[in-house]
Amino acid sequence: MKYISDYIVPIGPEGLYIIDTGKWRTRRPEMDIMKCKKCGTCFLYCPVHAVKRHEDKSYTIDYTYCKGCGICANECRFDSIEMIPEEGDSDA
Amino acid sequence: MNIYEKLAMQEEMISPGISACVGCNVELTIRTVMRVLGPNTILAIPPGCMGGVGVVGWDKKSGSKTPVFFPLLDNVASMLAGIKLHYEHIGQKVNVVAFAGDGASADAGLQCLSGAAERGDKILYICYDNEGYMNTGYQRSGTTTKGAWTSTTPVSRQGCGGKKQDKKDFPMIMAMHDIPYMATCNPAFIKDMVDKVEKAMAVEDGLAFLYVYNPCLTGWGIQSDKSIESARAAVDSNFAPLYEVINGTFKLNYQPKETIPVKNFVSYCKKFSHLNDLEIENLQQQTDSKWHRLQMLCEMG
Amino acid sequence: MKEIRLHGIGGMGTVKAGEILVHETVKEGKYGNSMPFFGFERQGAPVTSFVRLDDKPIRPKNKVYQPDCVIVLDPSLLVSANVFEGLNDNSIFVVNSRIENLEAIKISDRVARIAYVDATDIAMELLNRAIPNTIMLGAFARATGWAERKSLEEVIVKFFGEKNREAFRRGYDEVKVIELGEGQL
Amino acid sequence: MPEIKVQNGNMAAATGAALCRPDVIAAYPITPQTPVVEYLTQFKADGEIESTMSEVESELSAMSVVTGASLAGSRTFTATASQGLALMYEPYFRASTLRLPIVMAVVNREMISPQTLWGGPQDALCVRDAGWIQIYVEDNQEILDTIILAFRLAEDKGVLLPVNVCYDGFYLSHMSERVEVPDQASVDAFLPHYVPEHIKLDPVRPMSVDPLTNGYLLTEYRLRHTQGHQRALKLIDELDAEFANQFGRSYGGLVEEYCNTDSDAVLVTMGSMTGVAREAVDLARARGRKIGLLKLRAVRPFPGARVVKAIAGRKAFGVVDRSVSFGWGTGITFREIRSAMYGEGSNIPAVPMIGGLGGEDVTIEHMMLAIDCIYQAVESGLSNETVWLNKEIDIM
Repeated sequence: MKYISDYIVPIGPEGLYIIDTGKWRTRRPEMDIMKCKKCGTCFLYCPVHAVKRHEDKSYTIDYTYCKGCGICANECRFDSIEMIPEEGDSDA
Repeated sequence: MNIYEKLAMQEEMISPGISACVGCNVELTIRTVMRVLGPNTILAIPPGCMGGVGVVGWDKKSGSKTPVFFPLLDNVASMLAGIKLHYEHIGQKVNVVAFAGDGASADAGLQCLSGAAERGDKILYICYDNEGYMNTGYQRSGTTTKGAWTSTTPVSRQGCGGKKQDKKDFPMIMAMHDIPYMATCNPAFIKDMVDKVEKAMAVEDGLAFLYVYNPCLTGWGIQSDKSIESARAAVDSNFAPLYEVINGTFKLNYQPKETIPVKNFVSYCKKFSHLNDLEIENLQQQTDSKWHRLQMLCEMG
Repeated sequence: MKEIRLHGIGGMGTVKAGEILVHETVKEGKYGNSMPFFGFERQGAPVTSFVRLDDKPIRPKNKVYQPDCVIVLDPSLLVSANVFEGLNDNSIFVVNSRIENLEAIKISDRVARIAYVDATDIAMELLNRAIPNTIMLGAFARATGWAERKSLEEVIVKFFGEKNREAFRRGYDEVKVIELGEGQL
Repeated sequence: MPEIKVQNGNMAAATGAALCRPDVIAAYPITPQTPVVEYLTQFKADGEIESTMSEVESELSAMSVVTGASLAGSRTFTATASQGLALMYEPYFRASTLRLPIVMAVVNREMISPQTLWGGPQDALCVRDAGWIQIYVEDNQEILDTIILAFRLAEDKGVLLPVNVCYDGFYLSHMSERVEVPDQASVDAFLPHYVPEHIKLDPVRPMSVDPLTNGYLLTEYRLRHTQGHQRALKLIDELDAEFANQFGRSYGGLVEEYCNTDSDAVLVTMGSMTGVAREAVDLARARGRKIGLLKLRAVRPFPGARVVKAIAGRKAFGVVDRSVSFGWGTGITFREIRSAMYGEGSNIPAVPMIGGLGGEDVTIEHMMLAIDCIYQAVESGLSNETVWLNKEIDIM
């Protein structure tokens, strides 16, 4: 059904749009595959769900929306994630 | 299926790029619970952090991909009750869910929530307690811990002040409504949280209530990478224990292997940094006595 | 249009009696309205109710100030309430009272006809409760002729049950009507 | 077949609502509206209605529940009075700005202080700018009929606004009179099912309601909202005619004029006092005064054109209000009517009058005094200060 929404009621595309939160990042988490035990802790706790789980049960970090909070690095029991300062603002 | 497989399998219901603070564990909470709840859900986001960060977006462009709306600060449960009554009236099953802060739940919205709980409106109400009006700049609320700095319970230059009153024991208030299901959650205990959301979804004879203790990084002064660690400390110190109440029966869900002092939890938060030893000791005593009461309730079965 | 004021005491069915009159008149294809005087109604407090009856639609939706008939449901009100206030000329006074109570008070000279019956006594005998309203409606029907006897009886039975048929009839039959040509009792 | 019954105003409201088959009803009791809630719950208990009921804990929740249900697609009904309406204010405003076709009876009662229980439309008039349609009625038949009409009006695709049907506490709510109750089939024929096409919370088609919206867009919504009221302005008159055609009863639509074709001055009233005003007009005319009567039914949308048409060209008009516009010192509808007159360039003497506050009776004496005051203005050619009718009668 087509809704007759234009300006009748506040619904529709007038909301907030996706924010490029990747630009907020001052430090980026880098995962050391050699140290990673595929435990999934980073996957559980990433607040933006930037950690992706793959079919082989491995995990990688998608930086598109990662805000660089450092939770994954802090929670990792195997020290496999390190927070590295972002170099300049090349992607800004 | 383990928790990792389960969560990976389920669709992300909140769009990326919402403007929650860096490291916000409420963002983690809403993303997690919405994955469990799935698309057959109508979501209410009253004024508060999750409204402010853009969860009430539109059409898979931003915010929630489920139908979502802003109720008023003080009528969340009643509006949801009305929506649920409509779907019951036409015989359609839908999860009707609130994701509301402590202000909209324990303070301004308490009357409506209490009414809905008493009437047995079949809604799922999730309260994220970040101990204050964080979206408007960290003002105190009824659930702010005693002694905490907030913008309306300031600390003097001499280092005295903070909130003078005790924290309202909100999960206990809801449990005493004798609703079919009440549980406390914590973002450091994701599996426990997912289990509880599933149990709450299955409730068919009344209101289900989930209480999530969410330390607020910005408002409390916690380092962003300690977001989960500090939340875990609240549980491990028995300050915010994990328990559930199913049809009046209390059950403890987690017993710390080694209980840590409340001081350890408090030390994560700048909002407690002015507290002297006596004040911290008082918090410890209160935590101990509440923990003791909870244990007794759980022993009663 | 006939305007009626009922004086009673909370718990006697004063308001209901007024409504019954409207039900009767509407049943007969005519018009009426009935409205209680709105106070904090409680058992034992004085209650006033206003009724209008007419062959055509009734426009005023307010209190009655110049009644053509006053119905008093309890003899104590003869002393405690101003039952003659605003009375129209040639009006009818229907009262639950023994003759002695009437003799003790000054009847307004605007009253042209008095109808009295000891309704409390009949109510206690028939209903075992001091609810005189259906008996007084019988007295009213006889004294005024403004309500169809059969029709009113049916409405009463419908609202209050079969026991009240007898109450209504006793009121109708036992009421004593005095014409006051010269304002004398 | 319609049925002739004796009903008080609250029963007429409950009956009217029941005939409209609302899906969800939520209401909280408050004097003098309480019996509406009791009657509806009894209907439900007796299986006479299929509506889902919610026994809410406050008026805030009553309005919130019907708002939620309406957002999900239900036809909804509620009722309140005075302090209850005040408690509802937050979701009340929102129901109109979300364009939800809720129908709510307001059993007009004064606002405290002082503590009062009795009638007066101050409650609803105070929220006349909260975006709802407000219609005020004169008798119990009109209550029942207007509630049926209100759902048609509210759900019209060009209107999509909530409607208040307002009637005086006690004078109508507790007064019993003859009411013709239409049969269900004819109401069904007049009032089709409600199918929301502008807003609906439904997982089948997700939408977000009330995303944070800037002033530029909010302006567009307000503009469309006022257009809804403009549409209602036409539709209220049209529906009155359609209703009359089907049910044989007409109320004049936005306003009703009585003895006004040849009048040289106009008395304006609203609500239950109008009946006494009709008697007064007849009496004054018998005494040689060519007074006309204008009964205001719609306050929102305000029927400016019809008011002007009924008053313009006369020598004076007066308004008896059962409300106070603080700061103006007159009644509330007086200001509205005077604004409408001025807008049309008509500046005839105007007499503001206030009577019947707090449920005081507006009697034939008051109305005759009101007519006298209007004719004083006719003679002097000057507008008056506010006449407080009950006080004047006391002095006399």
